[in-house]
Amino acid sequence: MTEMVSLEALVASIAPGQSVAIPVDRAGVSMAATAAMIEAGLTGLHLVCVPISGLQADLLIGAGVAAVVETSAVSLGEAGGAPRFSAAVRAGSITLRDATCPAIHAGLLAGQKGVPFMPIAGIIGSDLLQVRPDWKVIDSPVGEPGKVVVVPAITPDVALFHAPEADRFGNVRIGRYRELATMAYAAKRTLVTVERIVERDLMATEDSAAGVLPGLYVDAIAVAENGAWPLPLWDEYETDGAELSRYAAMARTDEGFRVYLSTFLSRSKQVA
Amino acid sequence: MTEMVSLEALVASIAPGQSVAIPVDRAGVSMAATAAMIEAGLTGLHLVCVPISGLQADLLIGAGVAAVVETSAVSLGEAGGAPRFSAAVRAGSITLRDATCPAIHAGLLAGQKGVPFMPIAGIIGSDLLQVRPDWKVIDSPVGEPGKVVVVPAITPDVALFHAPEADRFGNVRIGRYRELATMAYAAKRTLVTVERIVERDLMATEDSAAGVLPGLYVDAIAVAENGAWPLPLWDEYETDGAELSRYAAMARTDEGFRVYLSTFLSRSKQVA
Amino acid sequence: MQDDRARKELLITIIAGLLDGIRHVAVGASSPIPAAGAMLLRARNDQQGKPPIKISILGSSRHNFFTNGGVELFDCAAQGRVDAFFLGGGQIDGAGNINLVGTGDYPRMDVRWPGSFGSAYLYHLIPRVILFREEHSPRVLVPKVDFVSAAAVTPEVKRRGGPHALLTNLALFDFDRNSGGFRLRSVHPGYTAEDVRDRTGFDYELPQIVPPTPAPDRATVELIRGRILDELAECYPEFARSLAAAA
Amino acid sequence: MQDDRARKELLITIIAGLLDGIRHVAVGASSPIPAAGAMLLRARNDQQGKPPIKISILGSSRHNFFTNGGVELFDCAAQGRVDAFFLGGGQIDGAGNINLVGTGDYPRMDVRWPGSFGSAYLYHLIPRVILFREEHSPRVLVPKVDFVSAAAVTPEVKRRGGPHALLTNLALFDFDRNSGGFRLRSVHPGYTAEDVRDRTGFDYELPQIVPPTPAPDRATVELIRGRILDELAECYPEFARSLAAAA
Repeated sequence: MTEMVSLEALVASIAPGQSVAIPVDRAGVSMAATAAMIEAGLTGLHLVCVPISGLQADLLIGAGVAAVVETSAVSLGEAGGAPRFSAAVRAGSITLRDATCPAIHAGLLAGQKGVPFMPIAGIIGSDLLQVRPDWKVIDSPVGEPGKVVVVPAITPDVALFHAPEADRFGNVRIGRYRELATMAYAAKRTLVTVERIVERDLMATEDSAAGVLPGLYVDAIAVAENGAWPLPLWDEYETDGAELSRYAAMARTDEGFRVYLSTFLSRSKQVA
Repeated sequence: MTEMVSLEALVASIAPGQSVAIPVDRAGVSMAATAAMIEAGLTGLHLVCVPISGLQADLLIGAGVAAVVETSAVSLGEAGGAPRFSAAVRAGSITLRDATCPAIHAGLLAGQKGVPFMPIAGIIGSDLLQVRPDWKVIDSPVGEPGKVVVVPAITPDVALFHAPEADRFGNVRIGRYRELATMAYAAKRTLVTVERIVERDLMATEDSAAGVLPGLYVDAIAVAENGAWPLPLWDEYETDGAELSRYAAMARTDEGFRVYLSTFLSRSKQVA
Repeated sequence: MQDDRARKELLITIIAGLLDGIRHVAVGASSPIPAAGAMLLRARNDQQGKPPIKISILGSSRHNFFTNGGVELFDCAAQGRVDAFFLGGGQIDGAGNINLVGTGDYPRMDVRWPGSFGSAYLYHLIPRVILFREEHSPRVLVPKVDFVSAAAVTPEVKRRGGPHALLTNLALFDFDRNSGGFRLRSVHPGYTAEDVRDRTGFDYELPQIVPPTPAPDRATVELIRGRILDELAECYPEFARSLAAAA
Repeated sequence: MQDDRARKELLITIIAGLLDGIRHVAVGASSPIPAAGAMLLRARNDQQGKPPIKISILGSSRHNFFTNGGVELFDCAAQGRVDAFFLGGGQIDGAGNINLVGTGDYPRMDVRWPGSFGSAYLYHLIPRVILFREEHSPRVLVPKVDFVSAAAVTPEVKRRGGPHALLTNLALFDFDRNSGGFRLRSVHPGYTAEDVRDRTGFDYELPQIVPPTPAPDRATVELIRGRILDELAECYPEFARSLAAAA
């Protein structure tokens, strides 16, 4: 059963050291929960970026919340590279699990299917196979002889994202962003922030149900208006490009990052 | 690019001996195309039932269109067993590829992902492994040691189904019946019959797009009103239970089946 | 002998008991008695303030918590999100194996049934699989099935799922995964342990005293004839009518 | 030296030529020049009555033919439904390998870039991958990449995908999958073959005569400044403004 909770309670249910799956910038990033996690002083998190991340990962790395980062990239997109990520890599202060986008999707799919691994096309020849000893190259057990890469299942402790709306039954509108469903299927627990709770049943018709993650997979929901800001939320608001550029500039130094963070946290508090 | 064609042209593009993926009764069965395939005198088809079938497979078997049947079950549901299927099994006139529902989904998923095989939970201990030598039991290459079943990719020549509507761009509304998308992803060609063509763009909004199979995967569409009859079509019409019972009774004998078939084909012609 | 309504109400009541403690049960679109049992448990939990249970009725649009197509039940079971399920079988043997394929030699069998459906998979993954087959006869309950659609016990592989109980018109058996066999728990009113022995083709463990299956109490009967009948009418109108008409 | 608009229009024109014959091309959300090249080919095909081409702009809701989440591009490529794609690289080596991870020793690299994205996968699966990197310098075009994000040639495994050409601000190279290396096809106006040699860190095959890259003809320029600019404005407003402003 889905619980309706406060943002603080939502975040308080994440324990230090847990693995947390987070979506790509345009697919509904819970920046509200990101601020709350930093406020709560969480540490040691293992981020699973599905399949890449930007501001969210960079903030969590810079604030010392993330200890392990499993990702296909961390980038601020048009605002440039991710400064705290790059700095942490150089400093060796995070453990890297470099990946390639479809391998993260494949690992989550294995989690969704309850199988230990998933085969995946391509990848052979990439140095990712050197730095990811948990990925194996096997001889295909069926069909024409040939090498195939297999990646282990990813079963995050928590899937965390932001969506436009949920209903009272815990059903969450995800539209075409089906990776959010994959994250939830694979994760042990799913935490969602939303712009609003609606009174109608999102599963009521075949058409509205098609873009819904059923409440069956959703453990807790907190309302957080503008909760993806400064990242975008489909059908709701665009990226705040000026804010992202401000971040990109300030986060070049650790000091600048601290100043940005303090403003970001106090602004998040005012909104919440 | 999706072509808009007549029902006859749609069916004429299926060649004898091809493999054709068809959905479960409630998920949009093209009975209109089934009648047209029988009329056209197609033979030697390899049916891939996703993951089971009923009236459609029984008709295609009885009419000599299907030579190979890959399925987890053939049943008329509340109307009872599938008489032509059972008779063909006893007579040895079809080649059986018995399966279990999630293995057919897994095989199609491998097709969707372009990998030669897909691991799947369970199955071990089942005699299906004896009768499906193409399914293998392997030692998991990752994680804890353990046996895992792997099934080969299914890449049908054709995916064939019926849906409520399509737009002029070839986008087809499939609602929550996402197995229809999986079939189309895995198949080389996808043929769809619909109740109607709509003027609006089904991909226009995030919400309407969520329940849509993009035209990118759809090769040809034919309009066939009431095209799933006597099977149901979601949001459109229910099963014609009386017709199914009539079929179940008549198809007990080959002679009764012939009489039913002749009525069914002439009725289908009138509708089309 | 009991009348048909009493028989159905008894089976519904037993199923509610077998499901006690679960959070999510899936039932087939043509399984009204299992669905009614699940609805009875849900109604009881409501009355007693216990945690609610989810009932997924496969193939129903209204009682469908799924949005990812036909594969979602299977994925959901693999994720450990389905606690109970029902399987039948043209044959069920003493080791708990079930056969949904047919009798005789494969592939040109003497009698061919529809096929294995999802059994080969779900039997491994759902902790509480209830074998439910109304007919209790030696042709159904056989020493060894002709075709193993789904195996009950497979020591060669880790699994969380398997048979929990076997329920027929005559009796209720528990399944012991360690011994790999059934043990008679109770015999339904109107039958004796000897009836069960005579009509069961496989060996099973027999307690010294075989109790009768308790009949539903007055409150349960009222719940079935009230709320449950209303709920059933939505999904299983034919069955609801037959149950009401039997009165 | 050419002005910036001429440079962009040249690159757009070359890309349209490299894409000729494809049915479906995918471009990144922050790749306006590749997108413009694809749009130019689409416009030309329209004018000449040739088959239409589909352009998927990743991350755009409007120019998105997908409905199955972020994985669909990758699945679609595996199905052989994506004919062309663009990859860049902090480093590109003479064997066509690309590095999107960083320089120095992994993991604590001297310079860390975002990461490999989907390159390790897509390079194997998309027949016509165009390596597009505007900067043409020895630090980008290296003898051997420090980290192979994606390998160009892997004889140990069957693949349909790989590099087709390398396009920079200076020149256009073809990639030969048999020899596993680049061959200089043409040098852009304003540069010489010697400029290319000086600024390329890897060896490549050199034809006896190196032709200049043909500048876009009048009709092409008009198409870019008209229809293509309008189409770009929808998805890449910043880039469209910069291209228009350059006039």
